[in-house]
Amino acid sequence: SKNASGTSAPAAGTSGASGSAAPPALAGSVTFNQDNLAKLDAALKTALAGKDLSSVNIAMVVNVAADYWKAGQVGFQKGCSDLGLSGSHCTYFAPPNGKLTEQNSEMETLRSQGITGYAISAIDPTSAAGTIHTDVQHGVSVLAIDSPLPGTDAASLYLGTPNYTAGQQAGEAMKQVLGGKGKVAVLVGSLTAANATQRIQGFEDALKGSNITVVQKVNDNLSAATATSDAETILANNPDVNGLYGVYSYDGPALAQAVQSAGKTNSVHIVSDDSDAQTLGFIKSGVISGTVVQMPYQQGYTGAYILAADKVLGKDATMAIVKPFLESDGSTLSSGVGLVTSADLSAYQALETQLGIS
Amino acid sequence: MTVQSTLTPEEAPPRGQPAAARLLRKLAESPEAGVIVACVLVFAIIAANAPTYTSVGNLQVMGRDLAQVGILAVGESVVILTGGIDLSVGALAGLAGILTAWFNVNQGLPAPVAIVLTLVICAGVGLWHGTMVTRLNVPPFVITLVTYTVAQGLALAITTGTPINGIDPLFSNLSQYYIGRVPVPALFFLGAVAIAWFALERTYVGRQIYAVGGNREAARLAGIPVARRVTSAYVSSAVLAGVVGVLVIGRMNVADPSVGSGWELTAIAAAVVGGVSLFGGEGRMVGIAAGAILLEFIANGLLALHVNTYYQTVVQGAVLGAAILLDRLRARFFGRIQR
Amino acid sequence: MTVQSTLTPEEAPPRGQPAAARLLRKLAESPEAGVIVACVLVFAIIAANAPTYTSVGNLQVMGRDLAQVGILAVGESVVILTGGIDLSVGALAGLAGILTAWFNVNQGLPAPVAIVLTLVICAGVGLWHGTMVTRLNVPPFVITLVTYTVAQGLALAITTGTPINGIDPLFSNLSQYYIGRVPVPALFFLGAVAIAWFALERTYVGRQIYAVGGNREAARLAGIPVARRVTSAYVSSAVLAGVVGVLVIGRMNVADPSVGSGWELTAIAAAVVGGVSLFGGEGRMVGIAAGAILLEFIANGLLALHVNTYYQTVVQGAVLGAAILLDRLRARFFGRIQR
Amino acid sequence: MAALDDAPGRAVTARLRGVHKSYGPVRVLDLPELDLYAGQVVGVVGENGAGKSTLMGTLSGSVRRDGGEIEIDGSALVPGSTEAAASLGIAMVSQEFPLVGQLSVAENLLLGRRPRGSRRRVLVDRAALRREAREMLGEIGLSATAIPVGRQVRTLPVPTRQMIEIAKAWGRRPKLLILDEPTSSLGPVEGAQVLRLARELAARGGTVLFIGHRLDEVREVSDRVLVLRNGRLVADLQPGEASEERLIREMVGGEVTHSRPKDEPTDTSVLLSLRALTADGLGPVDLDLRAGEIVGVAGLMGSGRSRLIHTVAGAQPATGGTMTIAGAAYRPHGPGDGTAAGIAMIPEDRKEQSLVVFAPIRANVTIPILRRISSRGLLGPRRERSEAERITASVNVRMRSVDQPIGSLSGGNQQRAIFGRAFATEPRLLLLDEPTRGVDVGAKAEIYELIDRAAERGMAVLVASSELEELLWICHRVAVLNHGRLVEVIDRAEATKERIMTAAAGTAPVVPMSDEVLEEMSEEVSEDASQDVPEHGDAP
Ligand SMILES: Nc1ncnc2c1ncn2[C@@H]1O[C@H](COP(=O)(O)OP(=O)(O)OP(=O)(O)O)[C@@H](O)[C@H]1O
Ligand SMILES: Nc1ncnc2c1ncn2[C@@H]1O[C@H](COP(=O)(O)OP(=O)(O)OP(=O)(O)O)[C@@H](O)[C@H]1O
Ligand SMILES: [Mg+2]
Ligand SMILES: [Mg+2]
Repeated sequence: SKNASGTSAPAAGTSGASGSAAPPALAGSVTFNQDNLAKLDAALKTALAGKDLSSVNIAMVVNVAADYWKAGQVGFQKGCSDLGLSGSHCTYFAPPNGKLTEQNSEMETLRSQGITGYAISAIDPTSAAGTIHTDVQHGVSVLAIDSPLPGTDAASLYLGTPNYTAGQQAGEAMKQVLGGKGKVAVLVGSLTAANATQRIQGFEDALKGSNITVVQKVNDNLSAATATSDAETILANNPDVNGLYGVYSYDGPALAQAVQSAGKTNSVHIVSDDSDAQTLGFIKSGVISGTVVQMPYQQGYTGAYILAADKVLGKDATMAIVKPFLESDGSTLSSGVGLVTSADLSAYQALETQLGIS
Repeated sequence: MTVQSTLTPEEAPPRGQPAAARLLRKLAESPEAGVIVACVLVFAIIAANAPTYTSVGNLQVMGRDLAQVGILAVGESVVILTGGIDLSVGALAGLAGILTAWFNVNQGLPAPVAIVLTLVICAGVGLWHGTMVTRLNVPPFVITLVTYTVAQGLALAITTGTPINGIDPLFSNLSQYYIGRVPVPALFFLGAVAIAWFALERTYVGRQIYAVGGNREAARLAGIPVARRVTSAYVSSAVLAGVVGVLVIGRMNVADPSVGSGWELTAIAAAVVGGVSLFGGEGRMVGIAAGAILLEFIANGLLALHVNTYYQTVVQGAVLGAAILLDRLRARFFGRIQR
Repeated sequence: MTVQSTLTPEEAPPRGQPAAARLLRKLAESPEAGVIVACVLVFAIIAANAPTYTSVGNLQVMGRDLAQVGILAVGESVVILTGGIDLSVGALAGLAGILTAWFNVNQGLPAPVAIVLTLVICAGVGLWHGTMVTRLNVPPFVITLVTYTVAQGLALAITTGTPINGIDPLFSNLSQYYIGRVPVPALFFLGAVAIAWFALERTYVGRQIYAVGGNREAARLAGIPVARRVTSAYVSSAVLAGVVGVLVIGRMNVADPSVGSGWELTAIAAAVVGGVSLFGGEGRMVGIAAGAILLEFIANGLLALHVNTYYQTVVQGAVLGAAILLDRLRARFFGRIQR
Repeated sequence: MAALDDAPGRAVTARLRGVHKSYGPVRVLDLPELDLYAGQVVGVVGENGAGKSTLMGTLSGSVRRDGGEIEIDGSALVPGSTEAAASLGIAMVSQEFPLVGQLSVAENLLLGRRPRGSRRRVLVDRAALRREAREMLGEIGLSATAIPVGRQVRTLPVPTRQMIEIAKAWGRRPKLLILDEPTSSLGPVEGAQVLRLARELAARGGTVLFIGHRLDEVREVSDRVLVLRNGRLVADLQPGEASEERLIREMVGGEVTHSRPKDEPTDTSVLLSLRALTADGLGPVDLDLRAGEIVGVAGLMGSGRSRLIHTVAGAQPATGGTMTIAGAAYRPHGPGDGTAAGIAMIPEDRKEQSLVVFAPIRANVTIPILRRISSRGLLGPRRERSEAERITASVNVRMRSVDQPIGSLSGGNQQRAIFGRAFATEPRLLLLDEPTRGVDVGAKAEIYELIDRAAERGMAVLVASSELEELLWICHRVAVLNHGRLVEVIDRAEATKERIMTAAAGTAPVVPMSDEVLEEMSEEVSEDASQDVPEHGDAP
C-alpha cells in the first residue's frame, strides 16, 4: 500500500531505442499537477482569509504506517500550520499494520472525538462506506485521497490519482525497457489491498497486445525481508525472466538487491513504484530502469485546505472554488503521477528537497 | 473396634482484622484483582487526559472492538484451560466471514442459512482439532497452526484477494444496531462471557474441563470423558471464531480476506493477562474478560490520546508491561501459594 | 524368607530381526525420524516437479533464508527446552537490525562496534526476560509479548517508518559472500545449530538446561542454579535474534522496520515440528534443524512450483499438515510409549 | 528434649536452634533446640502433617525456614539454598522422587555435579559419567546390568526410580543423609538394603535422618528416635524405650487400635468375576469377589498388581477373557465405564494420578461426583462446598478450609481426602492400589476402618499392597500374582507372610508380554545418534 498513482500523461511514450542488450533509456516526468494545485491552494487561502478557524478539527487517515506516507504527513502538517490550525486539531493517523480493522476503529474513534472532517485513503472503500455515510449524515466532511470512494457519500471529490493508471504507466515503461517481448514477474506486498490489485490490473492491461507475459505474481505479506527472499527465489527459479515489477515501495529495492547479487543487472530490467531513498539509489546506478511516483505531499497539503474550507465556508462554496481545477470526469482532483528515471532523477530530488520531504 | 481419631482439625487462627480489611485482603489475594485494578487505573488515567475517551461514541467503539478479540479470547481461554492452545482462532474468524459472505453473495443463500452453515463448518474444524489432539496426540500448537495457515490461504483462494461485496443488510443490522445505547456486538461479547462463565463455573461439564486441564490422568482415572471434554473446548473456540467472523463482516459491510490474522496472539494475551495459566486448569472468566478489556482500553486510549503513530506500539507495550508488573508485585505481597 | 530381587528387568526377547532391520526400526522410533523423512520426501517431490528447485542458485537462496528463521528457531528451542517460550525473537531481530543500522548510519559508529553494541543490548533484553521469569514469576509468554510489542514499536519509532539507508558495506559482505558455493549466512545457521547441539548435548550447562526443563523442582533440589540456566536460555535466544537482525540488514542492504514480526511463530513451529515439547525438557537439535529446513523447503518450493499465489498459503498449510500426520502415524506404529 | 547424653564424646553434626516455619497462620515446625550427632541413625516418626518433611526441607534447603539457626559441622547454613546445603554435605532422598524423567539414569545420578576426578569442567565427560554412575549403583548393591545407566528414567518403574534416587544421594558421600520415607515404594529386598546403607553410613561416622511410617523398620535401624507432633518435638527416645506402643502413644497422643475385620461376609453373592482375564503384562487371572469381601493382591514389584487394578477399573484395556459384575457382562472402554458400573479406584500415585495439586480441596474431592451432585447439569458453588465439606468430614481430613489448595495438605491428609471422594461415588466395588502408602499409623488405622466399613456395607474390596502385614491384617483372602499370573488365592486362615512370599517369588514361566512392552523395558534411550558406548555392550 504505499503508493497511489497518476493521471497526468506520462512523458515516457516515445523512447525509440529498444535493443535487448543495452537497456533503453527511459524518459521520465516529474511535473505532476503542481501548478494547478498551487493555484487551488491560493484560491482557498484567499477565501479563508480572516475567517475564524478555531472550530476546525480535521484528520488525515492513511492506509498504513509506511515511508510512502511520510510526504503526505509533512504536507498535511504544513497545510495545517499554513492555515494556523493547532496540532491538537490536526490528527494524522496511519494504521501501524495496515489492517482494515485498525483503520475502521480509528474512523469510529475520530467521530467520537468531534472531528469536523477527514481525508482518507481507505484500505477498503466498501467497508468504509457505512462509517462514511454516518459521518456525512452528522455533517462531517470526508475527502477521498489516494484511492477514490465510488458509491459512497464521499464519491463527489477525489484528490489523488487512480492506482490503475499508475499500474498502466508501469506497464508502459516495462514494455519499453523490454522492447515489447519477454517474461515478467511481479512482487507485491498484499493480494487484497485495493491499491495493489488495481495497480497489477493496470500493469497487466498495459502489457496486453505485446509479447510480454506475466509468469509469476508473488506476495510478500508486507514484509521487506520476505520480499528480499522472494525476489531471490524468483530469480533462481525463473532463468528466462527478463523483467521485474515491484509494486510496494520496498519491493523495488528488494528486486534490485536480488538482481545485483545474482549478477543479472544487464539482463533483467526492473520497474518499480515509489521513491524510497534506496529506489532512487538504484535508479542512479541503473539497476532499476524507472519508478512510478506520486505526490502524497500534495494530497496532505491540499487536503487540509479543502477540509478546513468545507467546515468554514460550507460544502457548496468549497466545491465551487474547487470545480475549475477538476479533471474532465468532474470529480477527480489530480495530484499527478510521474516516472522517475536516471534522466530526471535530479529534478525529482530537487523537488523533494524544496517541499521539505527528504 | 475402637479408634481414637488423630485428626482433630486445627483451629482457625484468631484474626484481629475487621471484616472490611479482610474482604480487601481477600480481593487483593485473588489472581483476578491485579488485572481489574489495572483496567480501572488505565481507564482513569486515559480518561483524565483525553476528554473524548469517555464519550458515548468512543465507548461504543470499544464495545464493538471487544466483540472481536474479546469473544475470541473467551473461546481461546476454554481451550487453554484444558491445557491446549488454539492458534487458528483469528484466521478462522477471517475465513468464517469470507465463507458466510460467499454463501450469501456467490451462492445466493439467505443470510441466516449462510450463517448457520458457516458455524457448522467452524464446529467441524473444532471437531477436527479435538480429534487430532485426543486421538493422534498431535500437539495442539501444531494442528491449529496448520489450520491457521490453511484458513488464511482459503480466505485468499476463495476471494482471489478481492473483498466480497453486496452482503445482505441483515449482517450490518446485526452489527451496527444498538440496544439502548449499547452496540449489539458488545452484547455478544457480554453474552459470550456470561455463558462461558456459567458453563465453566456452574455446570459439571465446566468443572470437568478444569479437572482435565489440571491433571489429565487424574481426570481420566476418575471416569471423566477426557477426549470429549477436550474436543468440546476446541469446538467452542472454533464456533466463537465463526461468530466473530460474522460480526466482523457486518461491521465492515464487506468480507475482506485480510481480516483476523494476528488476532490469535491478542486473544491469548488477553487470557494470559487475565490470569489463565498456559499449563491448563487455572483461570477464570472474570479475569479473561478483564484482560480483553484492558487490552482494548490501552489500544483505543492511545488513539484517543493522539499518541504519535510511530510511538503507539511502544507505549502500548510499555503500558501492558507496567500492568503486568503491577499484578506480579501484588501477587508477591498478597498472593496465595503458587504452584 | 528368601526373595529374589525385583529390580531386574525382564531379559530382552530373542530377536529374529537382522541388524539392518533393527537399525531401521530404531531410526523409525526416534522422534526426529518423522521430520527428517518429511524433509526428504518434500524435497524429492518438489525437485521432481520443479527443475530449478535444485539449482545451485535456488539452494543458495534457501541457505540464506535458513539463516533467518532457522537461527531464530535454534534460540527459541533453547528457551522452550527450559519450559518457557520467547515470543519476542522476530520483533527483536527486526529491532536489532534497525539499531545496528542506526548506530552505524545515524551515530556514525563503525560497523563492528555497532554490531557488538546491538548484541550487548539484545543480551540485556534476554537478561531482562530471564530475570522477570525467574524472580517475579511473570509467565514467559507475557513478558516476551511485552518485548515483542515494544520492540516492534521501537523499530517504527526510531525510523519513523523510513528504512535506514547507507549502511556500511561490511554488512552485505557478511551476508552476500560465499565460501565455496555456500552462502555465509547459511554457514551461520549451520554454526548456530552445531554450537547449540554441542552446548546442549556435551556440556554440563546444556544437560542442566534439559534437567531444568524436565523437572524444575528436581533440578533445584539437586543444586542446579535454575534461575541462571533459565536466564542463559533467554539470553542466548535474544543474542541469536540480534545476529539474525544483523544478517538480515546485510542481505537487504537496508534496515527496514517491517522485518521480523511473525517470524516467532515460524521459529516456534520449526521447533515443535522438529520434536520439541512445549512443556520443556524434550527435543534435540537435529530435529529442530530439520524442522526449520522442512518449513523452508515448503515455502521456497511453492514459489519454485509456480503454485498460484492465491493458493500458496493453502498448499503450504496442507503440506505441513500432511507432514505432521505422517509423523504422528509413525509415532503410533513405531513410537515408544508416550508420556 | 535435651540432647542425648549417651554420646558425650560425639561430634555434633547438625545444631538447630529455634528453627521454625509457618504456612499462612499455621506454625508447622517449631524446634527450640536439636542436636544431631555423628555416627547415628536418627529415626523420625510422627503422624501425617506432623512436620517431618518440613524439618528435612529446612535442613536440605528445599524449604526456607522462617527463623532460627542451623549449623552443620560448625558452619552456618544459609536458609532456603539447596546449593549451600549440598556444599555442606547434606543429601536428601525426598518423598517425591525428584528425578528428571527425560534424562538418562546416569545423568540423574550425577544431577547438578560432575563426575569425581574428571578434569573436564565444562564439557560432559561421558565416559566418566557412566563409569561413576555404574559405581554409584554398585555401591548400593545394584548392578548396572539391572539398571542400564543410559536408559531414560521415565521408562523405569517406580521402585527402580526410588533406588536411583537413593544411589544419587549416597553417591554424594554426604555427612548428613536424609531419607524421607525411602522404603514406602520398595520391595522387601531393596527395603532391607536401604536400612543396611543407613547403618553403614553411621558406622563410617556420618549421620542419617530416617523418616518412616513402618515403625518396626524405624526401630530396627535407629540409634535414637525423635517423635514429632504438630511441628513440635514431643519425644526423644533411645532404642530401648522406643516400643511400638510408646511411639504410637507419643505420635498421636493416645492409643490406636484396629481389630481384625468381621469374619466371612454374610452375603455370598459374587459381585466381580474374572475369567482368564489378560491384559498387557497381566494374566491370565481367574478370580471371584463377593460382596462384602476384602481381597488382597500381593506380589513383587512389577508383578502386575497395579495392572490388575487398572484393568478392572477400565483404565487399561483387557486383551482377553471376561469380566462380569453382579452377573452382567462388563467390557469397559475406559474408566468412565468402570465408574458407571459402580467401581471406584484409588490409584497408587497421588500427585500424578489423583490430584490437581494447585486446585482447592473442594474441587479435588468432587471430581468423580461432579455429574451426580449437579441437577440437570447445573452445579452451584454452595452445593459443591457442602458436598466437599461432607466428604472431607466423613474421612476426617485435617485442613483449614476446603478452599485450601490440596497440595498444601500433608500426604496422609491428601490420601484421606481421596478416600472420601471414592466413597462419595457410592461404589459397589472398591479398587485400592497401595492405599496406605506414606500414611501414618493413626491414619492407617482409620483407613483400615473405612475399608471395613465399606465391606460391611456390602462393597467388594480389592486391595493391592506391598505391605504384607497390612494384607494379612485386613483381608479375607489374598490373591498372589507372579509375573502377571494369578498363582494362588490364600484364605486368611492359611495366609502367612512366608506362604505369600513363596508364591510371589516362585519361579513361574514368563508370561507372554507384548513385544512393545518388552522392547520398552529392555532398551535404553539413545542419547544421540553418535552415542559411543551403548549399554547393550554390557549385556551378555
Ligand atoms: N507448601 C505448603 N503450603 C502450605 N502448607 C504446607 C505446605 N507444605 C506443607 N504444609 C503443611 O505443613 C504441615 C507439615 O507438613 P509435612 O509435609 O512436613 O508433614 P509430614 O510430617 O512430612 O507428613 P507426611 O507423613 O504425610 O509426609 C502440614 O500441615 C502441611 O499441610
Ligand atoms: N500398556 C499399558 N497400558 C496402560 N497402562 C499400562 C500399560 N502398561 C503398564 N501400565 C500401567 O503402568 C503402571 C506401572 O506399571 P508397572 O509395571 O510398575 O505395574 P505393575 O506391573 O502393576 O506393578 P506392581 O505390581 O508393582 O503394581 C501400572 O499402573 C500399569 O497399570
Ligand atoms: Mg512428609
Ligand atoms: Mg503398583
